[in-house]
Amino acid sequence: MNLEKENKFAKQINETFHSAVVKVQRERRIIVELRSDLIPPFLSFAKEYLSFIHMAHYSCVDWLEENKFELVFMLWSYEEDVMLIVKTKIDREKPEFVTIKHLWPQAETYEREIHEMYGVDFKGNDRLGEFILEDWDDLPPMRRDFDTVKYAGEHYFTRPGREDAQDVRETIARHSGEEIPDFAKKYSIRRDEE
Amino acid sequence: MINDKYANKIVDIIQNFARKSSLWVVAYGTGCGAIEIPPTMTSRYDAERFGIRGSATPRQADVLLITGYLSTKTLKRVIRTYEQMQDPKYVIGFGSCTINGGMYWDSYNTIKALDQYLPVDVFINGCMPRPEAVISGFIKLQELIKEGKANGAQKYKENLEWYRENQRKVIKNWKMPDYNW
Amino acid sequence: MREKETTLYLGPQHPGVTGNMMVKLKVAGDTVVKAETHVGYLHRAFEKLMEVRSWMQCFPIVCRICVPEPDPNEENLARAVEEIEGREVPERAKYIRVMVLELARMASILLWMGGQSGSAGLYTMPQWSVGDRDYILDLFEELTGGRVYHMYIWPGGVRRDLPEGFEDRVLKTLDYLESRLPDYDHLMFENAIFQKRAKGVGVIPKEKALEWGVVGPPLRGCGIKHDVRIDEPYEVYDKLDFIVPTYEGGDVWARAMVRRQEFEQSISIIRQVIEKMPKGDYYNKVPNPFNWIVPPGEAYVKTESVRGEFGYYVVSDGSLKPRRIHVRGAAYVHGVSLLEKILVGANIADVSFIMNSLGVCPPEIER
Amino acid sequence: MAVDLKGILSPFSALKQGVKPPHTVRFPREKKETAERYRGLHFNDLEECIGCGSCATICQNEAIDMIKIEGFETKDGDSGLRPRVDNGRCCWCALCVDVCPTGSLSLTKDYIYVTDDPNAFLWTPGVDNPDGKEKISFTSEEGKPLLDYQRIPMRELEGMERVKSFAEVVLGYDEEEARKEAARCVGCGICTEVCPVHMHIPEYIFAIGRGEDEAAIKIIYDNNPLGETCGKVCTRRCETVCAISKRGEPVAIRWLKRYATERANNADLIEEIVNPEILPPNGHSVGIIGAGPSGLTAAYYLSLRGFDVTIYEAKDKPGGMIMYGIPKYRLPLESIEKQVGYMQKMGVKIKYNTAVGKDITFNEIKEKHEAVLIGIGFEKPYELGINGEDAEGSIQAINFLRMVNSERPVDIGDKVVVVGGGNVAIDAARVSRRLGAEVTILYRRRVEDMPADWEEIEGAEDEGVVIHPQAIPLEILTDENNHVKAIKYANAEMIPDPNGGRPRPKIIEGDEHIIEVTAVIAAIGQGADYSFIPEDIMEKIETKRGRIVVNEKQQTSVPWIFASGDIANFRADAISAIADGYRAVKGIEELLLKKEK
Repeated sequence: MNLEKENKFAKQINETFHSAVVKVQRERRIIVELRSDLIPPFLSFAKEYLSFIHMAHYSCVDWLEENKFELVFMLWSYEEDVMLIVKTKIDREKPEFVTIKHLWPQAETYEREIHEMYGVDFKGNDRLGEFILEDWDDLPPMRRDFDTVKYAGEHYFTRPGREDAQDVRETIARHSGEEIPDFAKKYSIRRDEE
Repeated sequence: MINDKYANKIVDIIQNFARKSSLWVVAYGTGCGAIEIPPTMTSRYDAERFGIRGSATPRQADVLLITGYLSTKTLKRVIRTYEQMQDPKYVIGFGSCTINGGMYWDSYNTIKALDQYLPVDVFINGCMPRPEAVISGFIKLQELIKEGKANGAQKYKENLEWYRENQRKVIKNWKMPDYNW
Repeated sequence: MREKETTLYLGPQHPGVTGNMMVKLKVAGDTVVKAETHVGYLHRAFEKLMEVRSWMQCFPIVCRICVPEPDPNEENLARAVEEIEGREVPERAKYIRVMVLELARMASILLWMGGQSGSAGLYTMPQWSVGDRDYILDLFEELTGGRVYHMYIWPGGVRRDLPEGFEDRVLKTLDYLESRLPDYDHLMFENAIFQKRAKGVGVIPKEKALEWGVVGPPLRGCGIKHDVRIDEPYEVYDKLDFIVPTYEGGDVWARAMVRRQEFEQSISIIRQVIEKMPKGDYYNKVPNPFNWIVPPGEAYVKTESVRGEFGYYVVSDGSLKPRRIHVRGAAYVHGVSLLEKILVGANIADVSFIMNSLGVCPPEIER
Repeated sequence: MAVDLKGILSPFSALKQGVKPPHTVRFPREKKETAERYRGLHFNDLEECIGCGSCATICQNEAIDMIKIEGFETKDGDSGLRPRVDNGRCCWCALCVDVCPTGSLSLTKDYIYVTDDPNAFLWTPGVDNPDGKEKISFTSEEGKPLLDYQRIPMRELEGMERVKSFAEVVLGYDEEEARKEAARCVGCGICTEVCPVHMHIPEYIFAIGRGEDEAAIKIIYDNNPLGETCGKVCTRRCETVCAISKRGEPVAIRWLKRYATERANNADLIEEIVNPEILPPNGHSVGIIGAGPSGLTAAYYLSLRGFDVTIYEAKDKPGGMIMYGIPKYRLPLESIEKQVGYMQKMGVKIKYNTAVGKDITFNEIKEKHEAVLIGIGFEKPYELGINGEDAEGSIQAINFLRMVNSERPVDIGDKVVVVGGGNVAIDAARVSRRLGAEVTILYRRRVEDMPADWEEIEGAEDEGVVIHPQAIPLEILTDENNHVKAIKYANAEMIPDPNGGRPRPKIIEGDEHIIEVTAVIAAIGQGADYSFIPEDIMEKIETKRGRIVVNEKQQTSVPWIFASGDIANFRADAISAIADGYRAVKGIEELLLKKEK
């Protein structure tokens, strides 16, 4: 596998942004992790100087355990056919970021969605607000602490008639007289992981 | 003088025949099931053989085809569409997700049982239902009309309170005109 | 004199809009002054649902994200998972996948032909193209067991081998569809009405196209030759010989002609695939789905769907369930920010025409 | 403006389509056959189905319920439940079909299901469409299975390498192998039904698969304190009903248990991991006769529940049959000592070299304890009943094994014949191989009739043991010193049983042979010796065919006497003995604590 151009980009990035953690994931994929305040200058740098003109994707990942949101930007260089994945972590309690719609107008849409689904506030984007949902009054639904199964069970009617369903494991245990202790119960495939 | 009862019966028969023979479907693809409507309507399955064709506006339509799941946002529009339709009007629930949620059973944004919010005359099973199944659904609806049993609209009027209550449970901001037909 | 501006809601219940969505227009006379896309009518929360399902359970869900062309979804998820896992896919499976993808592209183009010409008032065309599309669906039914939702491409390869004699039936169908192309040309592409409606309408400025994130046929309709199949060849596209058609102009006409040419290219690709397809295994088994743990990692994979770059960003935290699956539909950009820009100045009658030409597919915008 | 004449005229070419026949499918008048693998409504072959519920677990729509249907009961290898599909949920992805371990579930060509009743979409495949078998289209047979039907192979010593020493033959899984093997389990739990102890099999396998070995150990010790022993030598009925075994090799439940329990390699570590709850002493005292698996199990759980337990063991080491009857290449000494060591830490007291009836009387035990559990096992071997049996060099297999296991010298020479076909016979044969002898097994019936595990039989053959089936010994010939010289046997033919039972061997007259041997080892079964029980008590204890009759809590007809192990069940294996011990705990607890109330 020839990683020449990927390594070249990595070198260029490191020379300009010393704090950037650059990893060549594979052919055509470079992952850059960066402090959140360096993201806007980095993105303009990538767009203007490194030919990453196409913003392919803009995503958000909830790392609930770390109490962080991770913003992920995917930029594509049509000249070199390389994708640059730029990642940064922001605080989950008071998630804030700046808009990058001046660099790519379609970023506005992504920011609207991330705002709605995760509750991240994008400074400078004046179209935040209702986008996909309507009259939503719960937690932003894509947050991992929002439980969709519970919400659906509470808010929507489920057709009755299936109450006679039985658990295979329990049926067998009942028949054989096996007593499954509580500490073992959580190791059953049949039960959802906590 | 002709017996009123007889006359009514004859009128009913003629009326039901007319109703069943021209089912115009409001062109509202509410969900993914809409993808099997074009094949049903076009040359391969040619639903026009049964007098089924599309209608651009709800006012001229007889059938509201709920093609699959309804998000709460769409439900609001669908109710509005339905209430604008004039009698006779029928609702067909299309696909598993109108029956008990289908594969979106745990989604926070879709309703699970259509008959709680709108009076459904016929349910078609499938995900998606093939054009043959769609046509079977229409044939079933025609049979019900012929027998005078497709009275969902009547049910809706009679139980409007109950339907409204259910609808309001999921539509949080009820800003809709009342179409009182 | 400045005309009075009126607000016009186009959709969601409107026969012209491409699916269950709405465009809120500010019109002066019959010219659009401002357009705002409103989506969310089809939001099923796929990405949330996938976070509460095991890896194998995600696979039947993804095809529902884009209804007219479900296979890029399946292929993307499969390839992303394979990339994270480092799982090899048998060569035959790759060829089968390409065949499925191209068949889906053809079916989708036929459906688009119906929509595009239907919104121009040519009502015979949908009867033909959608009717002919059914023959491709018949092939899908034979191969996968389902007409619309195939659930066929899954991590590790494909689900079933080709049925006996399937290749011949594909070739027969291709011959038939190829023979129909002149008819489509006469009826649609050569049609004076269509040409008048399409030329110079819904222009995407070439110099802005890349920056605005335009992909797929709309981009190639601007004369810019980019295609995921060439830029980052996946499966076996690097072993196949095909051209990427481009047209100058950036208008509806250019986009239509690009798709028209792609249809022919797809026929040629499938013929090559059938010729070159090796014998052998078609599925490299994933572990028992109840205990299938994908190692921690992330992958962004993309395919060229009929509307352009279709991407999946998949993050695994090394558990039984995905941490995050984020879908990038081509229509996400086309249907919101791009549409809002190019609708300005258009005639109301052209709005649904332009939407069709961009292939705006609401389920992949809101998922 | 130029007129596009071509553009105006060319659409008119569409008119020529008017003369072509339409391609419309005139449904319902004319039906289009669906494809060979169309995914329509479900069908379930109810007889094939074992109710494992894998379909219900894989279904991402929670569309499948397992329900009781008429005519199917919960029994060995069948949960008695059958799937019911909620067609208002199903998406016909057929994951349930591909995952079905038995292949009973499939999809049919039927797909039209139209009704005006939204509550009528519950569909019990096979019940609602009994004729579905003819319409099956999408099956799991056609594709590749989703489950792993291949077992991770167990590494073993080479056959000829093994006979050189008493080193363990089975090497055990390493961590990666164990994870992979554990991942094959579908977690249905059908195996737990046939396990005499009803161990929590799916749970500990899941824990192993997750890499949580300590949790697995804790789960295993919940109802089996001799998990490691079972992990090595269990007869594993669980594997015969494993859902995976219907179309593949069953999950190696035994080897996984072995893997997990071996992780805790000393008694202190077991204590640290299992860390069981120990109830404060309740003042009751229980005596247990025999430190075999049943006695040890009962003693362990009684101790945890606050009883004062003493085991009386005639020999100088614990374990009973697992110590003396099972060769060390299958169950090393250290393993037993580790497990018993842990039990002793938990408060079990064992009095070695204390034979009841000799070193202590039964009545003394009766005085000391409120309840007595007898778990003495079958120690008295059956005799062959042929001439020359008492000659020197004619040994009983269990005596032979006991002597070898306690490292006492045994002289068997270099040519041994073992008579019998059970596990004891195979053990004796394989041990003899390790002592350097050539071994022939004489067995009355066919090889497939041998009660021994097939793995053991194969292992013996690998090691060079010759198995001579359908051979009935007639006489042991001795030399002038009354030492075994040769054995005379006759070949037999199998006579079908007119009553439908298994065929019986019948000697072929005149087909007699003599093999020269240096030793004959008889292994045709054992019985119990109840002579230590005073007659007045023994009279009251009901026995049947040499075994003591007990109720489901192992209580004999004398309320304060409980019996367990070989003397109380017909299965004659360690796991049944452990199960007896576990049940006896409940019986004793009930007897003594209820008395208190």
